[in-house]
Amino acid sequence: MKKVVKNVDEAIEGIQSGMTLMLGGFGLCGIPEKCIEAISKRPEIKDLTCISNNAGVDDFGLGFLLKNHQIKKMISSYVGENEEFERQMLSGELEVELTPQGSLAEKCRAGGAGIPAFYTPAGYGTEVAEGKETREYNGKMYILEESLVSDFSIVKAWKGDTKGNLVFKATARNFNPVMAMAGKITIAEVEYLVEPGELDPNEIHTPGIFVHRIFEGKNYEKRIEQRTTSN
Amino acid sequence: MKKVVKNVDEAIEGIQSGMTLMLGGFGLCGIPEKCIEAISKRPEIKDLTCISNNAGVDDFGLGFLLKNHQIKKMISSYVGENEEFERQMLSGELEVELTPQGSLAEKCRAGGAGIPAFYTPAGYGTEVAEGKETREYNGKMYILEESLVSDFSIVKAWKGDTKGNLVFKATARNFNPVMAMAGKITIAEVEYLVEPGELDPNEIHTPGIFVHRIFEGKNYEKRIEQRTTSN
Amino acid sequence: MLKKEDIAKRIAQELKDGWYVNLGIGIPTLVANYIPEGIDVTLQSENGLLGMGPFPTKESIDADLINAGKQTITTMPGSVFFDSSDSFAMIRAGKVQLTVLGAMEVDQNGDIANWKIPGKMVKGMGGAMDLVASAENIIVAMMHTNRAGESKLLDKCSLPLTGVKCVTKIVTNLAVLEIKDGAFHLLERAPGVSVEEIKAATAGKLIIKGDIPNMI
Amino acid sequence: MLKKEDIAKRIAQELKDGWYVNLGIGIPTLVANYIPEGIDVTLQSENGLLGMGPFPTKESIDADLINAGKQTITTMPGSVFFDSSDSFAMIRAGKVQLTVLGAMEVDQNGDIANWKIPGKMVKGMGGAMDLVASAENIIVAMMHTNRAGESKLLDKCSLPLTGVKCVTKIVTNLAVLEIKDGAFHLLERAPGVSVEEIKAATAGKLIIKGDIPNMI
Repeated sequence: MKKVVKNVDEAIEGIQSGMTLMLGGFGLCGIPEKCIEAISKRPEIKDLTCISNNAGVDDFGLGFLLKNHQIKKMISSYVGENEEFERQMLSGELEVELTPQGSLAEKCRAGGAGIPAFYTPAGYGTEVAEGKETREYNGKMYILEESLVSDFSIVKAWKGDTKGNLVFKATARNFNPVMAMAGKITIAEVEYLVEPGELDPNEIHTPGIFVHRIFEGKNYEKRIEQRTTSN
Repeated sequence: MKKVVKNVDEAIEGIQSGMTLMLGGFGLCGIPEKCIEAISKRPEIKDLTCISNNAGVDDFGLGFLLKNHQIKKMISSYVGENEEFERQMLSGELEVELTPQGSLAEKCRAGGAGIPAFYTPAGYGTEVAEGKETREYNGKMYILEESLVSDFSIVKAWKGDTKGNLVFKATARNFNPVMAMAGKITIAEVEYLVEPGELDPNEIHTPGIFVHRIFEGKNYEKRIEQRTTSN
Repeated sequence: MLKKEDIAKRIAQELKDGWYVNLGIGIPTLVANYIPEGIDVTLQSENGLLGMGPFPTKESIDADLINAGKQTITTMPGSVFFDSSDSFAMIRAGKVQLTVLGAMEVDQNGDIANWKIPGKMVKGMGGAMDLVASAENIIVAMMHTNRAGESKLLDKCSLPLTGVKCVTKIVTNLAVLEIKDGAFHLLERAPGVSVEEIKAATAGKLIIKGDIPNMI
Repeated sequence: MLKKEDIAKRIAQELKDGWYVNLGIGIPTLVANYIPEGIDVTLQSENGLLGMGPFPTKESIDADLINAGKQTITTMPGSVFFDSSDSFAMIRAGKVQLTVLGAMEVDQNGDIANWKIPGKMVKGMGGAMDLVASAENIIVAMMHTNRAGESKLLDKCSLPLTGVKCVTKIVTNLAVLEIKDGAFHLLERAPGVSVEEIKAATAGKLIIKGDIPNMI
């Protein structure tokens, strides 16, 4: 059973219009830039529901798919860096389901952990709680959130081995591990693809059981949104 | 704010009769043997509720506390290696709440993640589901399980730093990370205590925010239950 | 009639390339010894390991490296350790394609009992309740009858249940059976065992269609 | 009247040794620059870092190392990275002792609004809803009035809420106030600001007891 695919096009095979995708990353940090670019070159893939904490910027990341009108609906926690996004949202072209960041992460993890629903305090008393069950535990109010799964989860890791085990770097980890768990099919693009045994089994973040396809991407751009320095 | 305590006695300070303890480990693998031994030398601490996957063996681990009649109630998934345990349970001296292993792990994790309850399929249609709410999601039945927290969680790690960050070794990890999360006070005993910066921030299993006290234990016995070899 | 090793060997024939498999304590553990050539299977041990290897040599034994049966073991290249919540996350999410476990009783609806005999024995369910509630594909490996000679394949389990409507296949010392539509369907006979013997040893509803071949 | 830096400086006085603290975007971020001597505080960034350090030098910038405001940053010794679910696990479990964040409106019941202006602006709540629903101790850092000169301290928030009954303290350019028992309690005045000015700028119920000291 080979998980290694030879390139990004083979990796995204089977992604079709109308599907639900999860895409790792926080801002532009740790996004699967190779797969996103490849999907943007397949404009016939449309009406996607994309679950991603953010929606990229106008000319990078999910911004590519927005510009092509490939996305029907976004499930995100923060979408404030993208003019085209705002235009599509306010005009009604794009459906947006805003979800508290912690709930979004937990909904993905739950989906990947066989837990269909859980109680969380986030959003109690707000619009987010509308239509959801609420319950009191130990004097505090909680809302019932249902889990999320995807047809394809697409994640970006630092290192991976041919069995699909993944290691992430620094804060590029973010949503990638929980989304990797929640994919019916999970695609991992990595900076370094190594042989089994080269990663220390104590130091793997995502066990290979969650990963179905893996490939090494070349020349990562890793665009920076806020280049803040001390000098 | 110093988390490092000078010895095991300082580490277990404040543990009192009637409290709920979580104790990491699977079988005898990865148990906090130093803290358990120290509690067993304080027989005035009684009526404990101990949350631990197993209950030790007759002459090691939680078996020490059972022999001393310090435990009122065990919450475990498997208790089959301890005659004194079986005697106390069948005679009614010891209260036992058996919980599916995955539910037990998830109940601890949920307690340490601010999630008061979640749905799981484990135990549906069995004694475990008695008195619990059930619900169908996508054609499958689930039961609602509530989370667990402890007055003290006691865990054993391989390496730890003075900020409380922990790294576990091999399958000695097991319940330790989730129990560390769920303690009002969490005590970590480690084989190697190092300075901040000596552990790679990408490779830490339990962030120090969950750990309140830490010390280096000496001369770990690490008893083996089933010494199986190929030669 | 099959020995324990033969039951394990027969179950190993069910494995498919690329599968992740959880093997319970007892006969199921033996399945690992008979994985067919060319089939790449990764063993999951629910205490926190994917990629379980064989027993260690005396010299390389490590108290921190055990399986769910508390036996000292080794790892294969590409193995990974994780905590108990992550372990059951992958189990509940259906990422483990096959679970093999023992049972005290199985019934014709696929219910299974293997953790408690009221008033007599209560070792606990361990991870079995999570496993049977989650896996798509659950094979029970056991003797067809108990020590008293009574059938363990019943119309309804009498002992406290581990899970409901979950067992898909049973391999015993006498036969291979599939459970569907509220009955045991006889698929194969153990060498030298007659259909009559299997009938006699099966208390639940048994469907026998056509010639029943010898075990493959 | 305080500048943004002064608001941050005042909030820094609230920090206690050993605390884990989450600082929101804007004025809250500046608090990190004024942590008092001898106070050891660990900064949590909800995108997955405990132990956030200052901005990097141009030479050491790393695209894989950012804070929740998407700014490039560094780490302190003893820092740790984790995924988004673990990050909000520690937040919801109350392990972060203090959250400082900005707001568009706060009301006398401790409700806060900071993520949406219907029909005009919807950037999203990010992690704010999780943070305010979880932390015991929530300080809002903001201007006392908006650009139109209207009070941001109301009897009832008019914008969509981020959280209810959660804000415990507010530090503005004019004053330090505590929220309890359904009212704003004036604790301190900014240098050169009179109680009358604060009264005029506060739309919600304001309690003034005795002499109000200058900000510490």
